[in-house]
Amino acid sequence: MDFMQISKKDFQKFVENLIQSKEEVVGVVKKGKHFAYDILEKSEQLCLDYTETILPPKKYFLPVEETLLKYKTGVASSYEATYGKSPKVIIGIHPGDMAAIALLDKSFSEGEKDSHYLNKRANSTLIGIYPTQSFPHRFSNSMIEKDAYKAADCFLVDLGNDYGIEVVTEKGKKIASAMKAVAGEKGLNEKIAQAKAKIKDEVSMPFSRRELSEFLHNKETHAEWKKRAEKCFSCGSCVLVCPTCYCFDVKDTVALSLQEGERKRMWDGCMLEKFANVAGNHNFRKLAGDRLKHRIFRKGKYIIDKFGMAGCVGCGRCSQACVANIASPVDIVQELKK
Amino acid sequence: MKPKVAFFDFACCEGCQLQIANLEEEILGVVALVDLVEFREVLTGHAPEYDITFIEGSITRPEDEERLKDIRKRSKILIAFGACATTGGVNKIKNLRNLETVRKEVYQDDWNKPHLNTAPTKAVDEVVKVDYYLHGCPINRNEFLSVVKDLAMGKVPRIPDYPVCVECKLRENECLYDLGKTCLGPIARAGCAAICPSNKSGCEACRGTVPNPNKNAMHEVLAKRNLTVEAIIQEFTMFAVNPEVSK
Amino acid sequence: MNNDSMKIHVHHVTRIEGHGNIEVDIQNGEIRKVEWQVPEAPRFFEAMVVERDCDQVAPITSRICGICSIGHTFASLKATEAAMGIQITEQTRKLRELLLHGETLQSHILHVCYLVVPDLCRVNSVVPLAFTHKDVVLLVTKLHRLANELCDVIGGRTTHPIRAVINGFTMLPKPKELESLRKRLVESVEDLKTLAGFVKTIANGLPNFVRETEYISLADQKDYAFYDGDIKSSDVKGNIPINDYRKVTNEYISPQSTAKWTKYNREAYFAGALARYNNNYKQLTPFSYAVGKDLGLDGVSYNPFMNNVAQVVEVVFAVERSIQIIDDLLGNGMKEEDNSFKRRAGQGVGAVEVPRGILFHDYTYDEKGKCVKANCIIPTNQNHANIQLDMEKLVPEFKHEGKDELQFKLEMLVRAYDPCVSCSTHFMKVKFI
Amino acid sequence: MYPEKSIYLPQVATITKANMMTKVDRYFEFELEGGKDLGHKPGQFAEISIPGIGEAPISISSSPNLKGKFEMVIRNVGVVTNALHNLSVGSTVGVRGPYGTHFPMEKLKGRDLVFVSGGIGLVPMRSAIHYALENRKDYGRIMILFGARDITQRLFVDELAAWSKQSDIEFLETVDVGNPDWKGNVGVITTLFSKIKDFHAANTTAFVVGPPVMYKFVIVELFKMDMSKSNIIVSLERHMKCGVGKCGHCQINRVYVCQEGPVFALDAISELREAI
Ligand SMILES: Cc1cc2nc3c(=O)[nH]c(=O)nc-3n(C[C@H](O)[C@H](O)[C@H](O)COP(=O)(O)OP(=O)(O)OC[C@H]3O[C@@H](n4cnc5c(N)ncnc54)[C@H](O)[C@@H]3O)c2cc1C
Ligand code: SF4
Ligand code: SF4
Ligand code: SF4
Repeated sequence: MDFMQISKKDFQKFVENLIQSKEEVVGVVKKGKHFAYDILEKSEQLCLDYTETILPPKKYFLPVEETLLKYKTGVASSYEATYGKSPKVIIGIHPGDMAAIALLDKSFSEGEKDSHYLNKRANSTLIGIYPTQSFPHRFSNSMIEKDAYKAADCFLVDLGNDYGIEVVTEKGKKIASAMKAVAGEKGLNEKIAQAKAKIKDEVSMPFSRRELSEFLHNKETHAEWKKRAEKCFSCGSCVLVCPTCYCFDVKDTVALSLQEGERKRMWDGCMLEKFANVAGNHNFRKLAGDRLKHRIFRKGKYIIDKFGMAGCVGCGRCSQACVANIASPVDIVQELKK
Repeated sequence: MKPKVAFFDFACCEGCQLQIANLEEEILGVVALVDLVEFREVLTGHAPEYDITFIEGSITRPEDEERLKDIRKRSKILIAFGACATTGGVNKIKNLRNLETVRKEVYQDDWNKPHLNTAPTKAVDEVVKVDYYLHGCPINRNEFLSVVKDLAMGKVPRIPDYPVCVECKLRENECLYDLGKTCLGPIARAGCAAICPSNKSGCEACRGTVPNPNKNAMHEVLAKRNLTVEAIIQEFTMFAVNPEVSK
Repeated sequence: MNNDSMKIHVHHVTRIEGHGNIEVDIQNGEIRKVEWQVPEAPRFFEAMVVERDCDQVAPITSRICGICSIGHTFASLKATEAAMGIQITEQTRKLRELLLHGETLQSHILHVCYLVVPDLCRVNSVVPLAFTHKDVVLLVTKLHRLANELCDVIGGRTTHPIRAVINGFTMLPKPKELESLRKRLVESVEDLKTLAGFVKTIANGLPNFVRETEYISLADQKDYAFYDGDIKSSDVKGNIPINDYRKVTNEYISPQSTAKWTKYNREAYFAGALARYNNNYKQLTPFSYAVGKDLGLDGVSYNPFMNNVAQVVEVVFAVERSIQIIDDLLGNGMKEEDNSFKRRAGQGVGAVEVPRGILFHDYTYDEKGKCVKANCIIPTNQNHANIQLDMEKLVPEFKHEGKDELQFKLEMLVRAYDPCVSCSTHFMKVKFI
Repeated sequence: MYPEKSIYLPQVATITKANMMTKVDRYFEFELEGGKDLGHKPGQFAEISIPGIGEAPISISSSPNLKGKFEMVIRNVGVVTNALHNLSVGSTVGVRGPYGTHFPMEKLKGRDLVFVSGGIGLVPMRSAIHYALENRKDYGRIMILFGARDITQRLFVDELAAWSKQSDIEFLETVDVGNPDWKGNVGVITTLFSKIKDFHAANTTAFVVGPPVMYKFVIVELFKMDMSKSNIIVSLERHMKCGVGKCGHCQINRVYVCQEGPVFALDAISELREAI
């Protein structure tokens, strides 16, 4: 990993140039009292000291709704695959979200390769940033280990007037040189390390992820699931905002002419009541408690066991999004520990 | 053969039929798919039988029940169209109060005249069998189009059974609870693209609730926001969706 | 066919909003019965808002009518604000006026083009016109779409606005949205000229029928009144404050029908586009006035069918005014405003001009902001008596044309008023024969 | 690097035969374009789709040895299945797959096999039964237990009749609800087990496929007969969208049914609480 640096002013200039070059550039912008990833129209919009965005950046690789195939109705030979576009550069991804993208990369390339996702991923350069604002629900430090570096092309670290840059990949190198970032002065990597070390989460998972997976073993019958589920709306907010969730539904739509149409996939969520419903109205995960448990096991055990990666990256979005205030993985684990 | 389609209205504001006119050019696509045979608000004409009938409005008088039953007999598929039809809509607010008081308040001395009689408001499925529901006050035009397309293709239309929060999240809205407001999104049926929260206004559940609304949890959440029990009941009964929700 | 004896029974007049029946009975030249009836189910809105928190009152009363939902919302908000002594900002007032013009556009275009033009072309609906007059239909849908989008952008929805609340808006349009609206409104002026040209080719189908009556609308010193103003009657000098609306509406029980009708200085009065035009036409823009003149409306008219032409005039006016308001809003820059307010006890009246005429809401609240009493007087209700009197004059004048033609003219007359029957029936007395 | 061919892109198959087997179940024979083989193994499934309607996972019911075509039986329960029922011979559909795990027929050479299927569970089972019968000498006893709700629900009635007559098959059948025309067993499928004589648990592999409620009871019965978990193979159905381990719908605890299933050895899933 190379270390470079750039003044904040020059970085903004770089962003402005990028926008002017007519490439689609995405960054974090203010949305009311909150934040969201959006296409940048001016470099001033970019907001790098944000708390957390409402939705994670995965929406650019696994869009909320995405056309997979186009066809003429009734004509099976007319299926034709479509691959959407993704932004050229995404700026400002927190390490947790970066680790989540690494997990999605893994899942969509493992076994049958999902080129709809992978094609978009290959097209984008990801510029991460270490957070400077505290977010009361975040616990990334205790979850992600080094996973973020499996997806990031480079990371920015706020050093006051400058950004330190950790250059991770070839793409990262290219974009750093496009920024005219300079090779770090001596001691830059220590400075970066110090700045990173200063970032503390306000909450933390009481386990390492390996320990978490082991801890959850045999917790299926804990009374907590049922108790907590009494407050659950099965509204799906916790999974819809989650950067590591990638469940989807598939639907055929047709034009008003009924002559042509599209097969689309759209985000779905395992917390929704009918998620595991099959014909005959048999529901394999009928109780809210079972769904809540499935979510936490998936985040805290199944994915860790399967990929050796964090199934939850501690971004804290679910805790923020849950109107019932019951979704926080940390709270749940604390409760299970009692 | 194009399916014969009819629209009928009962007690309502006719805002849902208006959404058909609001389809603009697309209405031409619709009339290419179906044969509009009866639609009093936009065309002059009648037919004896229908393949698909849309019923707008709620049922508030005995004679309307008879009219509806007759329409049902002549319809292959009957669709409750809009909140008044699917749940009773705002018209059901009337049921929450004493009917005699209500009648006196509006008609004063004449309240007891026979033709001003009113029965408790009913949703369409409280009178006849309903095949499909197009919820909303008013209905969502895109949902209407997709139901028409589905039926024209012989597909069973799928009406959302998940809460408004889903669509609200997909639109990346700021949650109203994070802005200090309240919202029925967690228990309300989706399909509207979360239009109210997207306009920074709490969902009023005009599409009724999801099949298993967690009403106790909703109560608890609203009470935590310092809403009195009375205010909570008012929230729940704006569209009188499910009077027992407030119990 | 014997023109001396005929029975007309139109069950549920089509292409109007709501249900209305026409009954005519002529025996050997003697007109025994001419009746305009409304069999719509009563809906009890005034009782529904009682006991409700003020926040819920406008969303509920908006559901009185899908076509005038924006107007009902504003009459309701104005009444509530008057009751609680809330002063809205200039920005809110402008946005509301703009949204109200959106509704006028929506409703008038729909009414004239989708519901009346088929009459003039003698077809049963707009659908056949899509084949015979495709260009015109596409033009109309384009204008109608623009009107709807205006309502979407300002109110959050075409019908039953979401953003308009007590003391302001939950959300403001983005400057970009306003700019794009403005651009399209400007472009639509050409379309309006084309449309007016088309209407001119068929306007001779409007019957030549005159009956002078009293014309009642809002009037405002500054402007051709829609959102603000006092009450004006063509029979009275000077304006009447809206708080005195009951003096004007004078609800009474008609002996021949049990509907609650209204009258002021005569047996009946006219509310709606023609009333506004007759009372305020001097405040029109030159272009909107000229469009009316070209279609045969040049100053005060006593032909109720001319209501449709007045609507065309108002479409043009609404487009012009909307452009101006958007310029003002963009020029001043839009600001997020605090729309919180204090609940208090009080009584207040709100009046606005909706497409079909003057509309009044009157509420009383307790100190917690709970509604204890409500009264709404809807334009269509105010017009029923006038429709009845028009019919009584029209039947003898046109009965020689035969049953079919007479029936057609009567239906057309009803449609000319663009009645919004479902609105009016929450306190309509209904008679079944 | 990308796009590689989309994993959601189907091939084209033509319906070459179709007939109703019960009121709700329709038999289909399909041929892929160019007479290709689907290349499946017994127990696998494929995603069948109609453009404009949608896609559904359906088990392949024929043996891999049936060359140039494959068979399915589809129950009309919803949008896609209903549309499939309305297609006529000669129509085309989309096919993706084969997907999923299969019955390990190779590994079971020399063993006794007992096939226990309820209702439409016979459909995936049939491909394994056919395969075993085609390679009859490779296996010991072949026992087929089939239960239907009533006589109108029986599938492949000709084959059932043939099996019942075949001397190298022990065929047992029952219906839950009897009928005067029915001379056979009446009762749930577990009542058939007592009729098996000289059962050698250690040398037998059991296959179980049926409606969700059936598994628990059948497995208890097999345990009573001393069968070990490792010798019981089940095929499970779940809500499934993509068929390729992405969409999450078919997950049973940590397991994706479309990847590690639908065919599982019972011991491999016994710690999965949601499995059965
Ligand atoms: C591995 C596997 C093998 C199968 N083999 C067969 C077979 O051989 N024959 C057969 O008739 N059926 C089989 N099924 C079941 C079949 O896939 C479903 O009945 C079908 O997908 C329903 O689709 P639909 O569009 O007709 O119904 P829908 O209208 O989509 O839905 C009807 C009901 O089925 C549920 N459902 C929707 N999609 C699925 C889905 N993809 N999987 C399961 N349930 C769903 C819905 O929640 C709803 O409750 C199999 C399923 C799996 C997973
Ligand atoms: S489970 Fe919650 S904290 Fe963990 S990654 Fe998902 S949204 Fe973030
Ligand atoms: S845990 Fe919270 S956010 Fe998740 S489904 Fe339940 S109520 Fe909704
Ligand atoms: S605003 Fe309402 S609908 Fe949206 S997420 Fe919050 S509670 Fe759910």
